[in-house]
Amino acid sequence: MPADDRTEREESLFEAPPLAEQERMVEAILFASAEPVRVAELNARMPHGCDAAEALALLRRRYQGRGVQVVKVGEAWVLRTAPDLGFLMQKETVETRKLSRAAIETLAIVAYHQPVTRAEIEEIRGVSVSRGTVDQLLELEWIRFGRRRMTPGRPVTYVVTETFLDHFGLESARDLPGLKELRAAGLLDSRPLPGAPSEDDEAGEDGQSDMFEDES
Amino acid sequence: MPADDRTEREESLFEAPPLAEQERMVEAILFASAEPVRVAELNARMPHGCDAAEALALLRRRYQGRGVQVVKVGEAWVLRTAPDLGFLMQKETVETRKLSRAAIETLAIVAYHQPVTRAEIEEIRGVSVSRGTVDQLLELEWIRFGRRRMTPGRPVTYVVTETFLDHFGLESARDLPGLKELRAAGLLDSRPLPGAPSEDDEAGEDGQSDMFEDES
Amino acid sequence: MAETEPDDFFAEGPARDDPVAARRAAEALIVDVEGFEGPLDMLLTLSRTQKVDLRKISVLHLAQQYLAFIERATALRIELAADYLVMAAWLAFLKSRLLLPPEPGDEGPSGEELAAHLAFQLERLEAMRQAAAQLMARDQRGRDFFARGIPEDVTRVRRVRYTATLLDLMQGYARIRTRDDFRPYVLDRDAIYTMEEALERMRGMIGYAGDWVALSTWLPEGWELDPARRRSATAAHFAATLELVKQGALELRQGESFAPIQIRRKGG
Repeated sequence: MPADDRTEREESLFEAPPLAEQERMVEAILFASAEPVRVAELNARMPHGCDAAEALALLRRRYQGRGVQVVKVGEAWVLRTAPDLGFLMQKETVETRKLSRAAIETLAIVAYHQPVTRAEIEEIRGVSVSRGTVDQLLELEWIRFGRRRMTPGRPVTYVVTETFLDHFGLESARDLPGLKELRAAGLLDSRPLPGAPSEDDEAGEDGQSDMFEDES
Repeated sequence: MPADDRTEREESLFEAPPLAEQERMVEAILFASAEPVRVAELNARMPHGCDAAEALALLRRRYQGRGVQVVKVGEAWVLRTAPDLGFLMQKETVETRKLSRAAIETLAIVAYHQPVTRAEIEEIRGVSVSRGTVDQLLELEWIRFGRRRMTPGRPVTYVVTETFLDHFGLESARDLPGLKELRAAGLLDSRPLPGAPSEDDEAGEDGQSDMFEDES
Repeated sequence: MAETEPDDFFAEGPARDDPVAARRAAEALIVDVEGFEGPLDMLLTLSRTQKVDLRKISVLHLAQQYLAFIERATALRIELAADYLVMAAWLAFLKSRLLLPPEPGDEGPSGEELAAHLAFQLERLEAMRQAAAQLMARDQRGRDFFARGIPEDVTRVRRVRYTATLLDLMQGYARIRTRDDFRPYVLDRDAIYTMEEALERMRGMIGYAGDWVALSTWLPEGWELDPARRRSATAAHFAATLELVKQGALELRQGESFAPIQIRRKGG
């Protein structure tokens, strides 16, 4: 057997392995990893000539309705247990530190308004954001620094991460619950106080459409 | 959905879930567990009335020939990637590094003066040659041992290899540019030392051809 | 978005325009003031007492409720964070704008515009609360779904490939050759006298060493002056001497440390 494998692998330098075999490979790689793996990395690890995306599509179909599912997180793929079986996993359940109300709201604001500056978060919540709140979210790796806003002072912005998407089982930030409705209702606009000078209005909206639209 | 699950779970207190469902459960538990799981534990974690052993047998069959296998470890069960796919779990990174100055100089001396002893290399470079440098060149298969010199101590000599010629795109070591060309290319200081006879160009080339004769 | 308002903060609210109820509400807020995340949060809570869609809210009434609360707090000498007072000042201004007709030539936004903005802020905050609740209600990793429990490490095999170009090689060689003011190419062997050479030479000369002679006088011609050459020749001849003594062809003596070494032919 091992000899056979070797031959097969050597051959694969010239010809890609059959798709069923590629599917096995994607399966093995995804099983081995607790964290999402990008298609590019799959391709890099599989023999030359493989098409990880195609093999992945097969694998997804195969795992439909199973106890384990192939899940997309951002641009990467990962296996997760089916959420309806969570009750079996008391042993594996990790007690997460309870987030404060401020932290949860700040997280939601970053997710729905990203990229968003601290000033904007404060404006939406109507209170100043404590350093600890932001730090906690950064530490959880649920938010990270985005690009600086091209407005006076060039403030940093915050965006949500792939870890965030992974934690909440989201394929992308566009899949946030109610996002469309919120946007349609104009509730994600940054609307300045009438009469108040605001240069960063334009930039804010630009940044936002950047974030969500270049994907669709 | 969650409501449904609950109903199902409550029902399951009285009636075991269908076997296909039990198989999903075993799959999820084995997947998420940090260590091999015994059948007794599977039964303990699954709803009342389940037959983990039977579900496990189904699962094993399902994973036959897949990229992942259900494997027995002692009395417990675990999911493992198929052994023939182990090569996917390696990530080879090739790092290209410049050869150190000492190695390049040593290599140049071997190339221009072969066959040459270590003592001669040291004499030409004016510093001692570390074992590591020579070993590195030997390992790269750019130099190899030549014939021993017929002088006291019978020191080994070094010559360059085919691999060396390949790497540098040379047909033979004689194609190495001579001192004249080096000088013309501005690589060699053109001012001759007072008293230093310029015939040493000739000598150089002579010496070189001398040295190569015993090879061909 | 706003169909299911969580009413975790406020119980039954008073009807509009009921001053007694307004005061009671203000008192209820005072008990709770620690629990609010700032004035906007408090306004949002107050707005729920109106039991209407946030878009139809009476901002004027809201402002009055808020100002009643501030008044009450001041009367009770409760210390409020500065932003509550800033909000109070702003709402007082808004109230006057809403109640008084605009003065001719008055610049700036109208009371209605300001009120609309406040309503927008409240609606947005409310929407974010809802969104946060929905987010947290999602299946979460480590609670509802799980990652692989025994991840297999990817072993990283790092291979280093060394490269050099022909140019590197030539430059390297040129560097050596131009070092020390261009040392001549030929191997620099002229200051070295080997033991073999010395042995050969001495064998030929042994016959003349019938009596004790200083070794130093045996050095070949041209090797006595230059120190490097003299050192090499001396060493070579001394080693050759030892070899010849071992073979029983020569005798060797030295009067004291560092005295000249003398040799003579052995036997005869």
